[in-house]
Amino acid sequence: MIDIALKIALACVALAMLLNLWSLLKGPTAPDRILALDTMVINAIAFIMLFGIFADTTVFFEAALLMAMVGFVSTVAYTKFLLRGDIVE
Amino acid sequence: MSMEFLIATAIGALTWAGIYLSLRGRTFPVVLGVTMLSYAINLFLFAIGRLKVGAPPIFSEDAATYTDPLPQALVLTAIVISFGMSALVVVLSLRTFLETGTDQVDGEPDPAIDPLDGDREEWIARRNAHRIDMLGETRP
Amino acid sequence: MSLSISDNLAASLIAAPIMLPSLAGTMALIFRRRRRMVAAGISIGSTALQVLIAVALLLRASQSDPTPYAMGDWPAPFGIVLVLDQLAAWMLLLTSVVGFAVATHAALTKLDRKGWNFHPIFQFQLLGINGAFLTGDLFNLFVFFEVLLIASYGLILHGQGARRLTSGVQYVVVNLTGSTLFLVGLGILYGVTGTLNMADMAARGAQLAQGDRGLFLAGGLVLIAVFALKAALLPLHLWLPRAYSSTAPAVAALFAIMTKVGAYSIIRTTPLIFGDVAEPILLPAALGTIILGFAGMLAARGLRDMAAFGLIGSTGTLLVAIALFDGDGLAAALYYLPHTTIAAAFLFLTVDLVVRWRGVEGDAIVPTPRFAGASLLAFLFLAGGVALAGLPPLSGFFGKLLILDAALASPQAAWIWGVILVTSLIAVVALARAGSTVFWKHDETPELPEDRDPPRLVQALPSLFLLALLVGLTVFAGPATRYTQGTAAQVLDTPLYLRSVLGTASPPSPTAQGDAP
Amino acid sequence: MTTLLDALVAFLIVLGGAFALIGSWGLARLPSLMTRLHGPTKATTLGVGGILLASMAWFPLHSQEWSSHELLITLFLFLSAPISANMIAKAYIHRRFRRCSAPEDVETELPAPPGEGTDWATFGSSKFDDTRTGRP
Amino acid sequence: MHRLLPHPGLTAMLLVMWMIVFNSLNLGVAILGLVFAVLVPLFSAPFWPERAKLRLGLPLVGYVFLVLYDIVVANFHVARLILFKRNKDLRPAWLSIPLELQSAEAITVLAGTISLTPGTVSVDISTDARHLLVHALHTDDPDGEIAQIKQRYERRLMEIFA
Amino acid sequence: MHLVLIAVLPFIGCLLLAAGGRLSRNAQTLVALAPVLAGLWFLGGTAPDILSGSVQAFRAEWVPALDLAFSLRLDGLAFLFTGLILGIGLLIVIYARFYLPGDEALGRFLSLLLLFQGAMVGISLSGNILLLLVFWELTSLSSFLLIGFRSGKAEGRQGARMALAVTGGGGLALIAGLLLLGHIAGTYELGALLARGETIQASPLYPAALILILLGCFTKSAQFPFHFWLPHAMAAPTPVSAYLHSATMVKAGVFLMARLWPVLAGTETWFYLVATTGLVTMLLAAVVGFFKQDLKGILAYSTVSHLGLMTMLLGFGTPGAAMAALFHLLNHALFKAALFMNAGIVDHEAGTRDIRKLGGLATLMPITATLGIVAAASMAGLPPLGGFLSKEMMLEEAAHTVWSGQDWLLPMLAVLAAAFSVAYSLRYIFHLYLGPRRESYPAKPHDPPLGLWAPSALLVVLTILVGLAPNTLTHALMVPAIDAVTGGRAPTFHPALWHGLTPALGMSLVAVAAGAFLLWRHAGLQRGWDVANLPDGKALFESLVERLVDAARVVSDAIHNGSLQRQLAVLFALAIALGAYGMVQGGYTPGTHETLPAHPVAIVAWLLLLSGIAAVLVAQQQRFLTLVFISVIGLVVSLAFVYLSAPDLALTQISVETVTILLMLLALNLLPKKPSRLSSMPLRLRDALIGLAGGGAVGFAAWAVMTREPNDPISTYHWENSVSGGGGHNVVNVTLVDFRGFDTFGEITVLGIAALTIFAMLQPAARGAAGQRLRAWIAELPRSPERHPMMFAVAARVLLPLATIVAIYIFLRGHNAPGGGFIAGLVASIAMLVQYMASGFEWTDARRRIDEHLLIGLGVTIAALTGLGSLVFGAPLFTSAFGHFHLPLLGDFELASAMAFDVGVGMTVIGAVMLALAELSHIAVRANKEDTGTKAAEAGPMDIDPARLRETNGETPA
Ligand code: NA
Ligand code: NA
Repeated sequence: MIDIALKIALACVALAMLLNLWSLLKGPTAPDRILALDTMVINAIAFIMLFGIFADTTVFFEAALLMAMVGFVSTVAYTKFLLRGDIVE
Repeated sequence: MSMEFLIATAIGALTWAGIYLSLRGRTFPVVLGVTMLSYAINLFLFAIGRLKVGAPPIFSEDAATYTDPLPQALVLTAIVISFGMSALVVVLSLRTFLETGTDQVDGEPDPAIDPLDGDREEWIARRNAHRIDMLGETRP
Repeated sequence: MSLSISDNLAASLIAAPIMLPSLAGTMALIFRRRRRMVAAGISIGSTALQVLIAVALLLRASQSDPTPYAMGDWPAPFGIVLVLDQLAAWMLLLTSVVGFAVATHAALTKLDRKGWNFHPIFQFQLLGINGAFLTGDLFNLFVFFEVLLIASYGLILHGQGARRLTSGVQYVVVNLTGSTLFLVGLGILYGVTGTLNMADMAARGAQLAQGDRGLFLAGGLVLIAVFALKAALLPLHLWLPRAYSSTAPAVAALFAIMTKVGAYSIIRTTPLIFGDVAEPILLPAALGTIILGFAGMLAARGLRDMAAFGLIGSTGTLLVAIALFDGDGLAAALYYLPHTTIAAAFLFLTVDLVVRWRGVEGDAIVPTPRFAGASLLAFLFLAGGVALAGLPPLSGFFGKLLILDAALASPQAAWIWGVILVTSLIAVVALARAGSTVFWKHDETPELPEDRDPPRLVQALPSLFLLALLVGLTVFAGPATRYTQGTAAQVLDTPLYLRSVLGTASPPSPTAQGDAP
Repeated sequence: MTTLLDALVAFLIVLGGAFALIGSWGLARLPSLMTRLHGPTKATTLGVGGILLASMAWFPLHSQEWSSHELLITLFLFLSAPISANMIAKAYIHRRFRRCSAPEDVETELPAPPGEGTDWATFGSSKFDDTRTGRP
Repeated sequence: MHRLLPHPGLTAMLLVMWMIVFNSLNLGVAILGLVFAVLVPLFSAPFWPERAKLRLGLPLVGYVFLVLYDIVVANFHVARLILFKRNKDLRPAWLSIPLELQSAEAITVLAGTISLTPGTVSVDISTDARHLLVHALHTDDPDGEIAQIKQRYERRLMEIFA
Repeated sequence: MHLVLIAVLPFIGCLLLAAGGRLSRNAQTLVALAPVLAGLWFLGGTAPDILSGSVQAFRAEWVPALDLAFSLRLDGLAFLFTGLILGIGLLIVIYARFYLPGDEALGRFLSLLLLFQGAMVGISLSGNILLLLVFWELTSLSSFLLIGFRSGKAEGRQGARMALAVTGGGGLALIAGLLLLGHIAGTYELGALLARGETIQASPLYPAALILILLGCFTKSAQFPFHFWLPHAMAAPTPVSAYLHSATMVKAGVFLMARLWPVLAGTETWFYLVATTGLVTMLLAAVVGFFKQDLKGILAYSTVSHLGLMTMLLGFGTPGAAMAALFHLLNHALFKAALFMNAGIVDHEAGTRDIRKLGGLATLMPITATLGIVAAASMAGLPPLGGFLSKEMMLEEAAHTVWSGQDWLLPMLAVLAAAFSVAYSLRYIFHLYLGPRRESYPAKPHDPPLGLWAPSALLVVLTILVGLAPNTLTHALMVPAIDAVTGGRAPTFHPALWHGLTPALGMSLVAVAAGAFLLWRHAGLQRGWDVANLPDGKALFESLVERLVDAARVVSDAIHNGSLQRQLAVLFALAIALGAYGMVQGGYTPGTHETLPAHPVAIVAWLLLLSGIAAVLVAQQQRFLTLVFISVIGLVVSLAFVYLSAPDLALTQISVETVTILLMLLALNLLPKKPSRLSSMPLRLRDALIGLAGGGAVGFAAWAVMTREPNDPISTYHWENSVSGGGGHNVVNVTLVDFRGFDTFGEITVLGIAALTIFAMLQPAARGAAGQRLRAWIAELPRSPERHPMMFAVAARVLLPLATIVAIYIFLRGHNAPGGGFIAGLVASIAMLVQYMASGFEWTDARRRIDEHLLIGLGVTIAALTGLGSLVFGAPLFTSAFGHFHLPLLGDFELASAMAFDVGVGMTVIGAVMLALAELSHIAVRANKEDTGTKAAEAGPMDIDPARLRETNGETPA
């Protein structure tokens, strides 16, 4: 049962990431693209968790954790760049 | 399609783009190219340990199979080194641009748009005429 | 393996050329806020000690087979081993003496105060070079390549200025790309042989299935391309002239050794691992390098350019000898190698003094007003020119004789002789033109500027030290060539190297090793 | 019991996947950035949340080890998602409205804050003016 | 005590985090965790100069569960909007929410809550820090929405950040 | 041992003089005389032995690898030549003392002179032909310095350079020739080599060796067409000319031909090459000399001509001719040295060397005139002087030498040459000394002091005596020399003024008559000569060199045009080509390793990656966009690492990615955004093709490796020993900190240096041109006035401690699970960077407690000390130790020394990342310190701070 659920969920996430790619390429504004990227990172986290269940291992947990932390940092940096040009001032 | 095929083509594509970009005439694409190349090379080094799914190199007695840990260690070292190098290149190209007013690296004189020569108003006008939209947005 | 502490220390001396500059570098960094003299003192002291250590290692190496030193007590090929043999010891000694001269020169001319962190980076530079010479592991060689490269980036940019930065970008990017290629080659080799240890790779390479051999050679040749890039072998030399002529000449003096790292790597890996596949490629490239290098000398408009091209040319000469890949050629190369390195370093240091003392035109080959110290500089320049062109009475002459002699056995002997001799003439013409213009011809119109360095004779001491080394290499050419003959024999004795490093001539199996010590 | 729990886990997994997809679908189809912003910052949060819950439930069930790591990821997401959204929105209004001038956008005009002499932080700081706002 | 524990709440939170992250209730882990939970705030305190007045207690827990509940509910709501509402039928709105909360931390939590619960996103704060700009995906009653936010979240936060 | 002293003494004298710069002129002269006198003394000591026909030798090993020994050999030939060098050297030293004006550096001059003398003696005494080469090249060098002694004059510099280029170049040919010769003979030792003439002449390499050696000799001895350097070397002070061009340097070529005569001469090749060259040179130079107006120019061409004479004689290949050559060597040295000194005196006293401005000096400076006239007569070959004797011998030999079947040709040309020789000699006599006095001279001529004329007087006396009593004086000296060359095959040496009515006498008379006739018709001939304006060797040489330089510049500038693109393109193309070559050489069979089926999610990721790459390429110009797209690539790569069992890699990739993006954004802000100048279409096509080849090659290599069975990799050992030997379950981490900890040590060093370099680079960026550009910089995008948004600032406060805890956790578990010092360091740095972003550089930096330099230094030191620590335990460097401990309350835990190492890693990472990024992040601020810096400093951690706002508004916080 879980296997099937995982397959469905993985398919959803994969599809979601393709949609994100579409949004990313489409834009049209820079914030749109940043948003798409941010979403893609979150979907990637979902993927990692699903894969962890699938592979029966917690070994990838830190990867997800780090991605959560670090995806945020890039997003903030990109937006800060749009707002100010200078990300550290 | 096999995983190996996907990885090999990905490496090939990254290398291609990396080489192409690093052969452009200005520092920024060159830096991009170098970055692409280091992605390619990290994947490549990793791949030479052969691919395995779900067999991370964390030792346990009952592990039936494990992936080759050595290439991973090598990639880690390579990532760190290439990070240091990229940081240096980025800063160096910025620094060079600031010092010389040009970021051309193709050995040809640059039709420089340099704030240090000429009238400031004129410079601003020229710069605006030449500026391109780095965000890829169409301006209203 | 457990040893008494004193035995252990003695054995660990092999690692001293790496650990000492590392500690000296970090100490210089930590104490950098104190008076700068401290950093300089640490740096010079460290290089002086490195000379002594190198001498000790040379004596040790000349009395024994290649000696492995297992880092972390992990036996070869599973851990990283350093290998001390005659070749490594020879290179270490060379590095340490050049390093000593340059560190002293930098301190005496206050070059180290023209920017930040000169001495720490300088020490790390030596660390990288020494490491590259000592390691018996291909990936570790990559790491040391990176150490020496990144430090060289720091040094090459030291003091900065637009020209230095512009050429610095190119130097850095090209070498970075070289590093990428290094990893490609290395990756292929690991993928095919399953090992990183040079000796093990040699053993496994010899046993490869036929279908694997292409990949193995491809990896090897890519590595050789990288080494050729470091050695500035035609057509991969393009990065060198600008980089070396726009950096501080004293830094360029140290960098004379950098091209030799490439040459060393070719000597180390090619006969051992890849066999004769590179031979037909290397020789023509080396000949071209000589021609272009010395033609560049003739074309040079400044003394620094001239020295840089001279370095390319003389490295080309060296590579011709290496490309012979036989005992005589290698012995000749190994005698010529320290000569050309020291000569180039010496010339760069001299040019540095010219730039400092002359002031007005920097290093441009144009007449200038008479300036104090000119006759000493003229003498030094003459000696440098004599050395670089390979004229008697300095060691370069013997080096060239040895190379020509060794080349007689080659089917390309006529080419080699012709190129080496004709280019020597070009070098002579170029050096005579430059020297007579700079030192003999006087332009009485311009005033000497106030801001030039007043000549301090003590600043010439490091140059004179290098000159003395050249004289020493001349006078003791007999023992030196005996040593290089022994070294060449050792380098070419692959079974000996394998036995010494692996304890067996066949690759040890990783599974049969049992538990760790 | 196990089957029930399995079913729950399976449900959470599918739910998570579905919400991830819906969020991204929203991102792809909604008409303007401000509306698009609602998709991912919410649906994806629950999407990942569902999967994290599933993961927390699954490991004690199947591996005889319990797992609380997921809580930490949730914490980070909950901390970061609003900030990300906030910053993206700020960037957007900065570029789009630059003080209320976006005629072609589907958005309604941005209201000014009611206070006297105040503005939204993105458009005017209370403390000092930037001399180099970059308008050449 | 203040100097040793600049942010007791933070220390507690870090300790909990430590246990979570180590996935363990082991005493050794806890002791080590305590050490770091004390040390780390000491290092980070200069970057958080004010003492946040946070009441750790039932209202906080209640608030957390309230928000979680709202997130779940509203997620379905938004999912419906995304899936079934045509773009032209969407009625997005800008909401300008007057603020009574006075500390940066409290306002941030409110703004965060608003963003986390579906359908609304906090966009900006006014330069006098008295209004929060919020964007709603779809609302027919902007004032009602504002009132609900103030009543449901801000009021509770006023208690928590007393 | 005396041999060694003879060879070494001049060098010692040279060094003494170089060191004794402050001595008086007389003292310097004495110091210079001492080694010469001593040398003569020692040489004299060997005379009884050598002149009785024996050979003295000395040998010390030097470079056995080359068969190069410090081997000296004194036989009759060497004795003669050494004697000449030292004897005339002695006179020259005295002459120079009086000749050189007081303001010229006599000490330096004499020092160089002795250096040169030493080199010449070395050539003469070398018993090893490689050693001879050393001295040979040394003469070129030292003569370069001597000729250029008066470096202020363009003529001096050019003359010196030309001499060096020609003789040095010839020397290089000689190197080749002698190496070949030694190779053929199997020895470089002269003694042995001289006995192997047959072997040598039978060798197929003989012609090559011969030509190369002759090139050396001809250039040195100024044989046509290499003669042009010699007249221009006359720019040197006269003592130099007198020395170099009479007895020594130019004779070196003749000497070497004589030295190797036993093994090289006698073949037809030898005859035609050497005799013809000598003949042509003798004739041409005599003609040219006749038309020269400069006294030293006349003498110079005369020298060339006489050298041609000797060369020709040696070229004949007969013992008799060789004998004549050697005898002329002696005679020429005597009269030519005297003549050069004589011309020098005229120059010195009359103020010019232009023969057109002189004349009638006989009465004004009678001593000088007498000496000059006698010496010139000897040069003309007039009896009863030494010159006559050897010229007679030459004509005698020429008379019966057949050149290519023509028995009249050689004698006729020899007579013609002799006629011109007589002509210029007589011109020297008549146009300089005899004839009417002039109204005025550039200076008032008078005889010089004794010191200046005595040396030449001695030589003149000698040339007279040799003419009068040749046997008595020269027999003992010449015969051993002749024997040394001819091996005793020469006819009896019996020089005499009168041999009866020989053809030579007739030829000689014809020559004298013709010479006198030529002088009589000089004015007309000179006009013709001037009109003919024959090409000047020097001009040709100079223009050749200039053209060479120009060509070199064109080529070098074209190749080294400073284009990075070219460098990279060459590198890529070459590496690809070499790799392909290796593949072809070694052969390839497809692998048999089973492949993994691609999961659909993997295919999606693959599509994402390819799209990302394509997007980057398409959006090249839109720099911000490219960074966003690069992030996609980074994300997919991280996911690939997760999926393919590389958690450590994923963690590292994720965190490095972020730092890199931050870095690029920081730089992007200040980099120019003008459009790239697009490369031309062919260039882009080229690059795309190189890229395609490279991508294809690397992709193929990856495929080829992945699809073959692993070759028993050494990592099996790592897997098996990770826990038992390294004390950790995470094999990757154990590899990093233990098995290959040494790599990691190098790696953190790299990182540290990178940061230090970045720091050093950015420190001066606020000054100079860079600072000006920074201040003139205008933001690309419109900027929001808000610097530090409140919500972000608050989040950063929370994130910092949270992330720090995560970093600690990641660090602690690294040995057994994915993580470790590097990743932990990156996480901590990122948290800190977030703080910088949120609240600004100034505010954050003011609250930072530790210096990044120190962190780097300490980090590397800790790692190094951990490595060194194992020494104390008798284990090699970087040997790790670990143990399991049990403490009450805490329970079981493990400590490993590798963790200390990892601490060093982490510290270095934090230090390096922070140093680099923090420094980069505020260069603009530093450049603008005056207008924004202070404001930023007084700003708080957030722009809109509700609490502070209310406070300033007078509200009390609730
Ligand atoms: Na590492
Ligand atoms: Na909301």
